[in-house]
Amino acid sequence: MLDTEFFRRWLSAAAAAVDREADRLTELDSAIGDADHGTNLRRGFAAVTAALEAEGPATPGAVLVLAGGRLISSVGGASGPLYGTLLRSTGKSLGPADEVSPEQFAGALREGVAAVSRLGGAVPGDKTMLDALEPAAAALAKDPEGFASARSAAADGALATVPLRARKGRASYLGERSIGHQDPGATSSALLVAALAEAAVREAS
Amino acid sequence: MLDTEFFRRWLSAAAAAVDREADRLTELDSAIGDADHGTNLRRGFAAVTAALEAEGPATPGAVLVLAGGRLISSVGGASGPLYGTLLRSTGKSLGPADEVSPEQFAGALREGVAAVSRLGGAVPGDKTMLDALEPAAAALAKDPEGFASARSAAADGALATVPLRARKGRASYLGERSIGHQDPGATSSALLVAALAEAAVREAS
Amino acid sequence: MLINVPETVVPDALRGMAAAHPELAVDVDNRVIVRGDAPVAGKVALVSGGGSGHEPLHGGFVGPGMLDAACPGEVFTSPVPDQMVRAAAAVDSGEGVLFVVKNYTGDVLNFAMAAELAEDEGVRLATVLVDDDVAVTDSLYTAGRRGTGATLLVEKIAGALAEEGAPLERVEAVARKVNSSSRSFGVALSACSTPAKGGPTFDLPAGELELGVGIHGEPGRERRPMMTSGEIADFAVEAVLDDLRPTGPVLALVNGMGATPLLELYGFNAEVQRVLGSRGVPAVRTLVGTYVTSLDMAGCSVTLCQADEELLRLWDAPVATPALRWGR
Amino acid sequence: MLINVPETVVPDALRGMAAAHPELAVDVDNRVIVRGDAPVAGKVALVSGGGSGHEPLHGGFVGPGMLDAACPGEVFTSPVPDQMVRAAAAVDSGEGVLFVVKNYTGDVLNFAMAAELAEDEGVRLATVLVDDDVAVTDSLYTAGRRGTGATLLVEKIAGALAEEGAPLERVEAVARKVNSSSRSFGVALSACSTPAKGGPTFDLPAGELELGVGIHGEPGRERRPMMTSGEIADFAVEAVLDDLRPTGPVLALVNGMGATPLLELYGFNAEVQRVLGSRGVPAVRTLVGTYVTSLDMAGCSVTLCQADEELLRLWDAPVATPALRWGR
Ligand SMILES: Nc1ncnc2c1ncn2[C@@H]1O[C@H](COP(=O)(O)OP(=O)(O)O)[C@@H](O)[C@H]1O
Ligand SMILES: Nc1ncnc2c1ncn2[C@@H]1O[C@H](COP(=O)(O)OP(=O)(O)O)[C@@H](O)[C@H]1O
Ligand SMILES: [Mg+2]
Ligand SMILES: [Mg+2]
Ligand SMILES: [Mg+2]
Ligand SMILES: [Mg+2]
Repeated sequence: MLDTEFFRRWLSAAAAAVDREADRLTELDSAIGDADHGTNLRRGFAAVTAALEAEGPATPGAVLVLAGGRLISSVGGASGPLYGTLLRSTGKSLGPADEVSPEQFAGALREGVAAVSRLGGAVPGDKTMLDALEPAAAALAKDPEGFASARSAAADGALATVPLRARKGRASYLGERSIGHQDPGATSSALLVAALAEAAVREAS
Repeated sequence: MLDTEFFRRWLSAAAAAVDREADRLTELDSAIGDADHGTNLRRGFAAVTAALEAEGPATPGAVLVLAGGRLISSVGGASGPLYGTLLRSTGKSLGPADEVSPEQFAGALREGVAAVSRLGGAVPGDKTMLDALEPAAAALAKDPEGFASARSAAADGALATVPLRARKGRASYLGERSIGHQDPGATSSALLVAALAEAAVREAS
Repeated sequence: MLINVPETVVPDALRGMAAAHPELAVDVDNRVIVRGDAPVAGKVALVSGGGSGHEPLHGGFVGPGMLDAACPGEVFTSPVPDQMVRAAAAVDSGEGVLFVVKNYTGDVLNFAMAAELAEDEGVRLATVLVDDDVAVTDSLYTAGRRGTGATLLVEKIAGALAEEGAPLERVEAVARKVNSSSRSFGVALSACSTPAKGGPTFDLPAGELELGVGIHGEPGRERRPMMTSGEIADFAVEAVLDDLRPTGPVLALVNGMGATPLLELYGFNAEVQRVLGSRGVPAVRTLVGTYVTSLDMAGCSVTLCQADEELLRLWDAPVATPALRWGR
Repeated sequence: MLINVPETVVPDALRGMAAAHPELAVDVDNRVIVRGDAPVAGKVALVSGGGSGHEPLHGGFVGPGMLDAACPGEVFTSPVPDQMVRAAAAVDSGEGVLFVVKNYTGDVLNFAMAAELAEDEGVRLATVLVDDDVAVTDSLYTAGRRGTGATLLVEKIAGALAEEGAPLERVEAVARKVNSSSRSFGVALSACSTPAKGGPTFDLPAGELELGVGIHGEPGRERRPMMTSGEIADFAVEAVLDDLRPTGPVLALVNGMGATPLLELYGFNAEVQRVLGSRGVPAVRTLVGTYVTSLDMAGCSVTLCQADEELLRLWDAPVATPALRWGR
């Protein structure tokens, strides 16, 4: 079972990863966007960390709903509402339970990813965060405890955005010139999924 | 004797020299000024050339007065009024004669240089055009037909501005930092005096 | 860069704006700039916002005859919903609020969330999207046209109608009309530097330019060897006219991207007017200046709006904001 | 650069200005920008001018309440006497003309020649020199202090008094008073590029700045490693205050050099106000913007003017020019 602590660990690992990789994310965003993705997420996850400290939400769902809300209130840009919705929607699907099974989480994450797709109107292949989130959610749907393979799926998905032409977000303005660059949002999504795997490993040990 | 043709030759050699060296003058002015001296003089001497063509002044004095007036009306900046005054004042001193002796010219040039000093309030050593004009005028005063030694005196004078600290014009704002650069106006003055020597050589031949 | 640390650029600017403009109410902590006399009884309120770095847009357009409030996000990052919810609450007189939103995924999403929340709190809300940038061509395969220079026209003209006391539906309608009558095209002669990145957002060698840029320091659609002012005007004006196909006179905004000297911008305007003249499209009003910017980017954009009597009357109506001020 | 060829930059800009400002009479060939309704009967006329590249100064300040005419020279080159003679003739109503001249050798000499010629033609003439730049320290060994930001204040305030119908002597006197009550200090974060040179006028590595620059792209008195906005404000405001030693409140101009984004400039203003506060010198009026520029130079300047009731009343008086507009 995955408890509240697991989700806190996830988000704290995510915050650390985003902080560590912020410059790289911004660099990627400067090639095909507006050079703020790293700064955006660093600010957002710092707010999440602070809120989790301050409010101490008691259930997995509450942790994710709180985190999503903080992202919405502190990030801005495209990624704020999208990542905010991802976490809020996933959290809402988890309901009020104190612990959730990996199967429940895999289902909830699918809901969350679907909500991102609905909100932003993007589908896999559009060169967005969905190109990392979708394969990760699909991997967990197949093997709910396979966090490591979810991580590889997300990482592969992020890498696979390189040859794509962007159809959503700022990068789409570049047309053909968006080809050959890795999408910053897919890259940060891969970090979030890797953080999940990290939280799972630490739990196992 | 120096006839009208001599003075036209002088100014046309000066115009050619300024045009050829404009970029260098601007470069010098960009080190300790505002990067326009070459452009200023090129514009001015082009106007002088056009006016001399169009109006065909008949005496040495008229040639210089017309040229000085055109410089005033077309150059602007510090160098426009100063060079304009140099030529106008020299020309006025020459009076209405059809030809002038080298002695008369040497005396008139001294007047012209003095007028520049009065107008701009600068004296030799201030790191201005006077550092080339003064020695040239002094050389001619000593040997009215010594155009070649006037040329060397002006060139030496221009070179000797390098270690000076500017006390007049824009370069003075730099204080100590004006040291180590050759004054653009002294450099263009050396070109004008060289053009005089050129005109004299061509006359002799 | 003339900053302290990248993290405080926006609140620092808001403090400085508050000091310079006692006629505005600047809430630094919550990042909302409000007309000092808001809410204005009987008046529909206009709220806009977007990432910072486009100044004077939007904060410089807050005041009588234009915006009631502006919500600045981080640099090039759309504001968060909380800001717009707070702004709407501060300016709503009961006549409703119009959100003027530039068409970027981030702005659209954040304003949409804010609209939902504000409506929940009982505010009558309408939203108009500005999407005037013709450089974005195939809207099926993109996030759609970007909102750029036309934003100023929408805010000025809808703001004037609101100031006259028109109801929300009419203010919304005129805003939509201005947007659908306007097109823009932008050119970058240099990249810009964001505080967070600390250097240029992309690499543009001297002697080259980017055609079809937006206002977020992103590269354009095409890089070319440097063109003259006249060639750029030909390209930009024709790109706009070919899409707008105006049937009458236009209102022109000749806009600097940030670092282009006014001297150059006026010279560029001469070329823009030449091209308009040669295409038989007179500019009955022309505004030249640095209004919708991309930090310290060198470059320019041209916005043309097909004008009619109503739009011209509202354009000419008094406005009193930090950056746009005339009449009265 | 957004230009055609360096040789036509100034006339190109004048054509573009004429197109954008039908309320002005722009003589492109003779390079004179005149208020459309000049000469104004019974009013002393103000004429200024200087090298181009400082826009909106001076042409953008022509209009009711400020200048009657401006004479733009080539880039960074003072205008020629013919321009000022023509301008004086165009604006003189018989009440006389005040020349507002920034203290540079070229401007001083050319305006002096023009004054002589205009007086010969029967114009009553007075000249006020603006020399507010405290970065130029030892006036015995220099051309004297440069005219920078205070020029805007002199033109605005003396222009307002002229608009009220005051005689030449009083207009001249208030102009002198503004100048003697004002000091400025400028900082460059980058060099600027002139069209003629086609590149930066000096070499300023990223990460360094020049303290005490003028507005002609010349280097300053001292190069230092980059400072924060707050540190620059400390340095600049203190340099000004230590020289001005005001005994009461001041009017502040926080000016961008050309390429500094308004976002940064407002942030800098917050720091300027902090320093003023800590020195017990309140700024009763603050103008923030890009007004007295050096082409595309990044940087800023601070001008402080010791204010009294008369100056504040005239500062607040209506002005209607392309770049400065309020009241009425
Ligand atoms: N419509 C969308 N659906 C899903 N993800 C999107 C969409 N638009 C943008 N993104 C993601 O957001 C990322 C950019 O985030 P960020 O840089 O923070 O916001 P912004 O683009 O507003 O500056 C992109 O790399 C992309 O992965
Ligand atoms: N007061 C002065 N007396 C004599 N020469 C001067 C004076 N001031 C400046 N100059 C000369 O003028 C030159 C600069 O000319 P120019 O660049 O054309 O004008 P500006 O300095 O107005 O840009 C200087 O190099 C100097 O030789
Ligand atoms: Mg981004
Ligand atoms: Mg010069
Ligand atoms: Mg962004
Ligand atoms: Mg000059």
